[in-house]
Amino acid sequence: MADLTYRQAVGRGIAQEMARDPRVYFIGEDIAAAGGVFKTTEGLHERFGPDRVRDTPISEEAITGAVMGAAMNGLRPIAEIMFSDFFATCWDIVANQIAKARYMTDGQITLPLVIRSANGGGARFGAQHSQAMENWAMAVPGLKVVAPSNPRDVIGLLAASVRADDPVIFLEQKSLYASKQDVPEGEIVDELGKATLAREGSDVTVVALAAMVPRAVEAAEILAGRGVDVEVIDLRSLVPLDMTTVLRSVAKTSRLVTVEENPRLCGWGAEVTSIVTEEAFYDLDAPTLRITTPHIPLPSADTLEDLAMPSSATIVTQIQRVANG
Amino acid sequence: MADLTYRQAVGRGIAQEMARDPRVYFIGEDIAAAGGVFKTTEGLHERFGPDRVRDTPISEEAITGAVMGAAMNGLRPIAEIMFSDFFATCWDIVANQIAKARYMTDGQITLPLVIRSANGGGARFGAQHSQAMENWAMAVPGLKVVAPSNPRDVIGLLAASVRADDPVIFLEQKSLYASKQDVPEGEIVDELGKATLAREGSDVTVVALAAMVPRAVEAAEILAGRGVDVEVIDLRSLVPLDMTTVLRSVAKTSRLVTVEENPRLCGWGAEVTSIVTEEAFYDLDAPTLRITTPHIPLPSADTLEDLAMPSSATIVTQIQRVANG
Amino acid sequence: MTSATDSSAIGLPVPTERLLELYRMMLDARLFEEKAHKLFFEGLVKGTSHLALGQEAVAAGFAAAMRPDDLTFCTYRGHTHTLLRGADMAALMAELLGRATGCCGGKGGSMHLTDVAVGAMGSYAIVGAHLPIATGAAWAAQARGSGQVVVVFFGDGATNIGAFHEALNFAAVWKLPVVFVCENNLYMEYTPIGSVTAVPNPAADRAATYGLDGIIIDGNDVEAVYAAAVEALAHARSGDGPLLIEAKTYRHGGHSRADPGTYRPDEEVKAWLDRDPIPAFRSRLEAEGVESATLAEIEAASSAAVDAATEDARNAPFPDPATLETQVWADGGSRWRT
Amino acid sequence: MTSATDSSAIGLPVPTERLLELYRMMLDARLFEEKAHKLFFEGLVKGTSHLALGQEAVAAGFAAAMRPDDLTFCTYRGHTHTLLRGADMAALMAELLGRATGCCGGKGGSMHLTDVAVGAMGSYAIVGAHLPIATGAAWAAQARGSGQVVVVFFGDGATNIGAFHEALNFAAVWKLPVVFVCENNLYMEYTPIGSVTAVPNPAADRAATYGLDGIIIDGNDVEAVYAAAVEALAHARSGDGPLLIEAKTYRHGGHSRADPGTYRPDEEVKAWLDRDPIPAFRSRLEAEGVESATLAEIEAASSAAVDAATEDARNAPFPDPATLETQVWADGGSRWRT
Ligand SMILES: Cc1ncc(C[n+]2csc(CCOP(=O)(O)OP(=O)(O)O)c2C)c(N)n1
Ligand SMILES: Cc1ncc(C[n+]2csc(CCOP(=O)(O)OP(=O)(O)O)c2C)c(N)n1
Ligand SMILES: [Mg+2]
Ligand SMILES: [Mg+2]
Repeated sequence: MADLTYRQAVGRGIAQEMARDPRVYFIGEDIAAAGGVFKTTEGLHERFGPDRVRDTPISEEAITGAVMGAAMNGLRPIAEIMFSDFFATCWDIVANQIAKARYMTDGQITLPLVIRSANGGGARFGAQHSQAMENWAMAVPGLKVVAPSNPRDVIGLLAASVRADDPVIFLEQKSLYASKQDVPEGEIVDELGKATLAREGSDVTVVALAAMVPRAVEAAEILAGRGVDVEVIDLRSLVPLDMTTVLRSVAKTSRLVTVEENPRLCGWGAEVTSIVTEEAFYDLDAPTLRITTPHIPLPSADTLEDLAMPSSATIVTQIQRVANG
Repeated sequence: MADLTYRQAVGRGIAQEMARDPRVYFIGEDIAAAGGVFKTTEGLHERFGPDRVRDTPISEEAITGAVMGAAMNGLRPIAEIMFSDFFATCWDIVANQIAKARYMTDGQITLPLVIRSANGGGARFGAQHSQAMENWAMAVPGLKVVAPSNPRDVIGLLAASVRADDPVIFLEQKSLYASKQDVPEGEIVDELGKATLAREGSDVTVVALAAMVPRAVEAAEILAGRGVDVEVIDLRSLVPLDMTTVLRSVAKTSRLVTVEENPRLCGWGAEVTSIVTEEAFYDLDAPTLRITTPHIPLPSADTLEDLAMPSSATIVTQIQRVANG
Repeated sequence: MTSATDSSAIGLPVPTERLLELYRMMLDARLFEEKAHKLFFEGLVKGTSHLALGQEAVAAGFAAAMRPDDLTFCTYRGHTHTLLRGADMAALMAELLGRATGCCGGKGGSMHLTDVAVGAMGSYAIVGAHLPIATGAAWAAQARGSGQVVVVFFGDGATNIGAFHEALNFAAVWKLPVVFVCENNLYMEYTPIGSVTAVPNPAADRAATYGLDGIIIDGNDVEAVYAAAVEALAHARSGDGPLLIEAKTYRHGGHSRADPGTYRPDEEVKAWLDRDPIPAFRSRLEAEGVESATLAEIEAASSAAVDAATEDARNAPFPDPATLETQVWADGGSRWRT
Repeated sequence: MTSATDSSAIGLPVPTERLLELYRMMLDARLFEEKAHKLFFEGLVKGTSHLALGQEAVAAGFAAAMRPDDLTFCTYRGHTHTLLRGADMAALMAELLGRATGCCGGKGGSMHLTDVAVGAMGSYAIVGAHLPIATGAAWAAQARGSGQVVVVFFGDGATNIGAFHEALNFAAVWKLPVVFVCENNLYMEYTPIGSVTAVPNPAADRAATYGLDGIIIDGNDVEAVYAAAVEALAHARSGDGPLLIEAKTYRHGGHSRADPGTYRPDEEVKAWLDRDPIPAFRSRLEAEGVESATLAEIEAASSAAVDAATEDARNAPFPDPATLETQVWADGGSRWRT
């Protein structure tokens, strides 16, 4: 076991896969010589050489186009989009090309590629470097969407993403980069579409993702002291979406709360909630509840940004409404 | 009154606003001399001259950037993005710049602009020219999203959009362009955020948008013959979202069905459903139901495309499940 | 501006056999698309179709010069490019008609013809988007040392979109084996390219921005195209990096579907129809001594092939409804939940 | 390559008063940013900040040449550009500190300084995105006949993104009154621009692609910048269309935050520090006979202004939590439902 940061786990995950499979290449802005602006990819350039780990121009369409074309022609590439906000600059390649190529060609084209990106708020970077856009990706048929909440899962899910034969949008939550965990040595490989129980409980089901998982767990611990036993589900991937785990939990608790970092409208929380109210309506004993960032761009000032994103304190307050409902 | 197609209504709506306000300019690809690839804008170039109605290069970032910058400097411009799929090529300008400018500057920048586009399927154009992307726009804080279902509303809502001081994504449903309606002469101006009852009913609330409205009404007529009295709500705009009308209807019917053209995950139907199950849980007597296109890119073949999109027949079958539930 | 046509470099004169092959290719493309046009008006080709009638020499010249493992990327105006790489004609026709036997099972349609088995890596319907993708395929060729060259075709209008710029710079900096071929047919949909472009030659005049030579060729002269293609492929294959070629050509008809193309001046249309690449090349072949009977044989064969493909497609079944939800994912299905 | 500096055209020699103004502007910018840097390490400037230390001559030269109603668009590295258009220093400093009195009420932060009242139309943090937007503002100026010119600043790295290409072509074709100013400081974040760009001068070598002249200026010589700016503004204002200017310069520090910039060769850093635009210009002013006392007075005033602004900002309140949900819409609120 070694104490590993989420940031370091990214580098270890990429290295694990590059060492295993010579078809894995990695490109992006400042990811090679400089080791990445979040220092996630330090040492990869030295270890795997300048051909397999390569800096690009500031050309997000060229970067995402490059991994798409390369995946069509024998590589299993990884690209970094530095901040997930920049997906907007290459959304055509991601949403119209990568996501649709297999279907449009009836399976002739297979795209084993991963696009990693630093997602979400909390760093006081303002509205153009902070948004959580997991719901953008989830809304596009043909993309798998992964968002780990801890260092171990970064490695396991990154490995699963690289090994998947489908395009994966892999979102690393910025606010988690400094978080630490004891992670076993050796290869770690997970499966996509398997949620985990971050905390078992019997009174309320709380479904969370990425940075919202530790906050939900913290809230659950507080609520435990107040007699509310919360089950926290870490979704880990949005596509595939592990509804089996969610529905099983709701059958037990009869109460559903989702905690999303993304802005209010059309988030994954709405999707999960709607599936539950369609398929498990009679299991529910109280109104469903979605906790999200308000439907606003994120502000830069620290005091405002902290107010915007769901905190463990707001999660506690909100859950109490449902638990007593 | 005159019989007007949805297609013609677009041109009439633009003309109404351009004649009224000299600050209204209109740009896009092939919209001027050629009158638009869907023939929606015929005659505007002749009537308002080459300065106010102008063809652009194939440069969607330049087009959307142009209307943003122009709106910052005294115009009230309209841009056409020929097919809504192409929003992906300028999503950064739309979602990161236009949507966020006012908030980031704390109100210093006002963007009275409209971006119109032909949205949705049914024309056998395949996955890159057919998607319904209203949920993409709805998910981005700072964008208003309008999608009329009939010629009269095209004019009224377009006028409201042009007169709004906020950026509006105005989606014209491709499959409705040929539809006709008797429309009164003279100025028509509506308000954004006002849903209408396309059909009154007491047994089930069906919420629909754009091309799904006539299909839902057709389904309702069939169901009326089977003893199910369906209320059909035409949302007309997703932002602002008229939840007052929806909640009032659900209070009456106790049953909620949404009919969306967009693919399954994270659509507006999930949003509306989640709001209802949070705020009107105890009004509901049956599971909620979302009818959508499956979570797939749209196929080109006519037989497959027809199967993919919600038809009045599938709406009938699905609603019956809830009505009897 | 330099010319890519250096006859000595490619061992000109081109052998007669190859010339006849070029003739056959152009004819196949021409007759295939004329038939597609007819079927569109019969209501059998649904949605839309963008014909390259008049532009066949570009597709033929390049396809003839390519190695079987080289890769082609083209646009919605891609029937010809896909066909001439060797895709099965009946499968293409069936795709236009939305049939189960279509090359994409009916899911792609006219704008998305693809046949990966012959290196036709797809027809892309968002202007310019395939340039970065083709660049990526060339990167993989370089990385794997496969010796493949990627050829990507696009229109004049595509030169004003951002993806063009990003792809060209990227390919140039990484010295990737990709040949960018702009088919300048003077129009975007209905708007003349000259009215919205800052330079007269939308591709060639921009080559210097990427440290490349601006190459202009006569896109209606199939021999010139072939010669340029041979040279460009050799250049790219040898590791000398990308090339940007602007082929001047013209589409005989409108942009798509039922567009009659009336926005174009009559004299312009006439002048270009007079330069139709097929009769011009036919005359040249005759002048060079090819027997009329040989040509007539090719013509008959092309015509018969198109008829057979059409018959096949007309009789093909519609897609099994179950296929609606297949092939979103590599496991063949479309399930997004577990 | 032509030079924009034609001294006769702008009535050189520049009057001393204007020269002193340029000196003051550069000093204000320098001292403001040095203070911001200090406050970042004190933990008072949150998140990030991108300093233009060393690049002040570009911002000063242009700002001094602009008309009050002209419009500036800049990047996340935009403190200096915004300040020198006349934004209130205390409001900028407060914005960096996330305070209620910030120019954007704390919502923008370092990367989004904006003061519309003085024509500072925003700092944009997505590379290249503001080029099309600035182009649009120039379109409105043309349409309204306002006589305004738009000046848009961007880095060398921005020349490889699609938006650059689209904006330049669009502005050129419509002959819009916009001056594109590339501040080539040799680096993107940590990667040298030369390693990812197909031409040596990333902006100037691309001008021909838009039918423009490639103009290179010494971005560390404030007089040269000012002269080029006067000429460029006159050109654009007279309806002759856009210009693309590449100013060669260098950032003294790292890219952002705590980056020490160690990826840069020592000799390179040293050579450019020796060419610091401020002491160089000070010496020139002294050589031209400006009294030391006059300069010292300016220096003291700048320093006092920065101190006062800092004090102000430090003491300013944090934003009212209620403002979190204001100003999404023109009605001042953020309600998305009715
Ligand atoms: C990004 C984008 N914008 C607009 C369109 C609509 N469109 C399809 S073809 C076309 C014209 C393209 O012209 P050109 O590149 O010259 O190719 P050609 O059709 O002449 O072969 C346009 C505007 C599109 N498909 N993609
Ligand atoms: C589209 C996009 N890609 C990447 C980034 C991250 N990024 C911010 S600044 C920067 C370097 C920009 O370099 P340059 O244009 O030379 O400007 P400079 O920072 O040197 O002033 C990068 C890559 C971004 N903000 N936007
Ligand atoms: Mg063309
Ligand atoms: Mg730079």
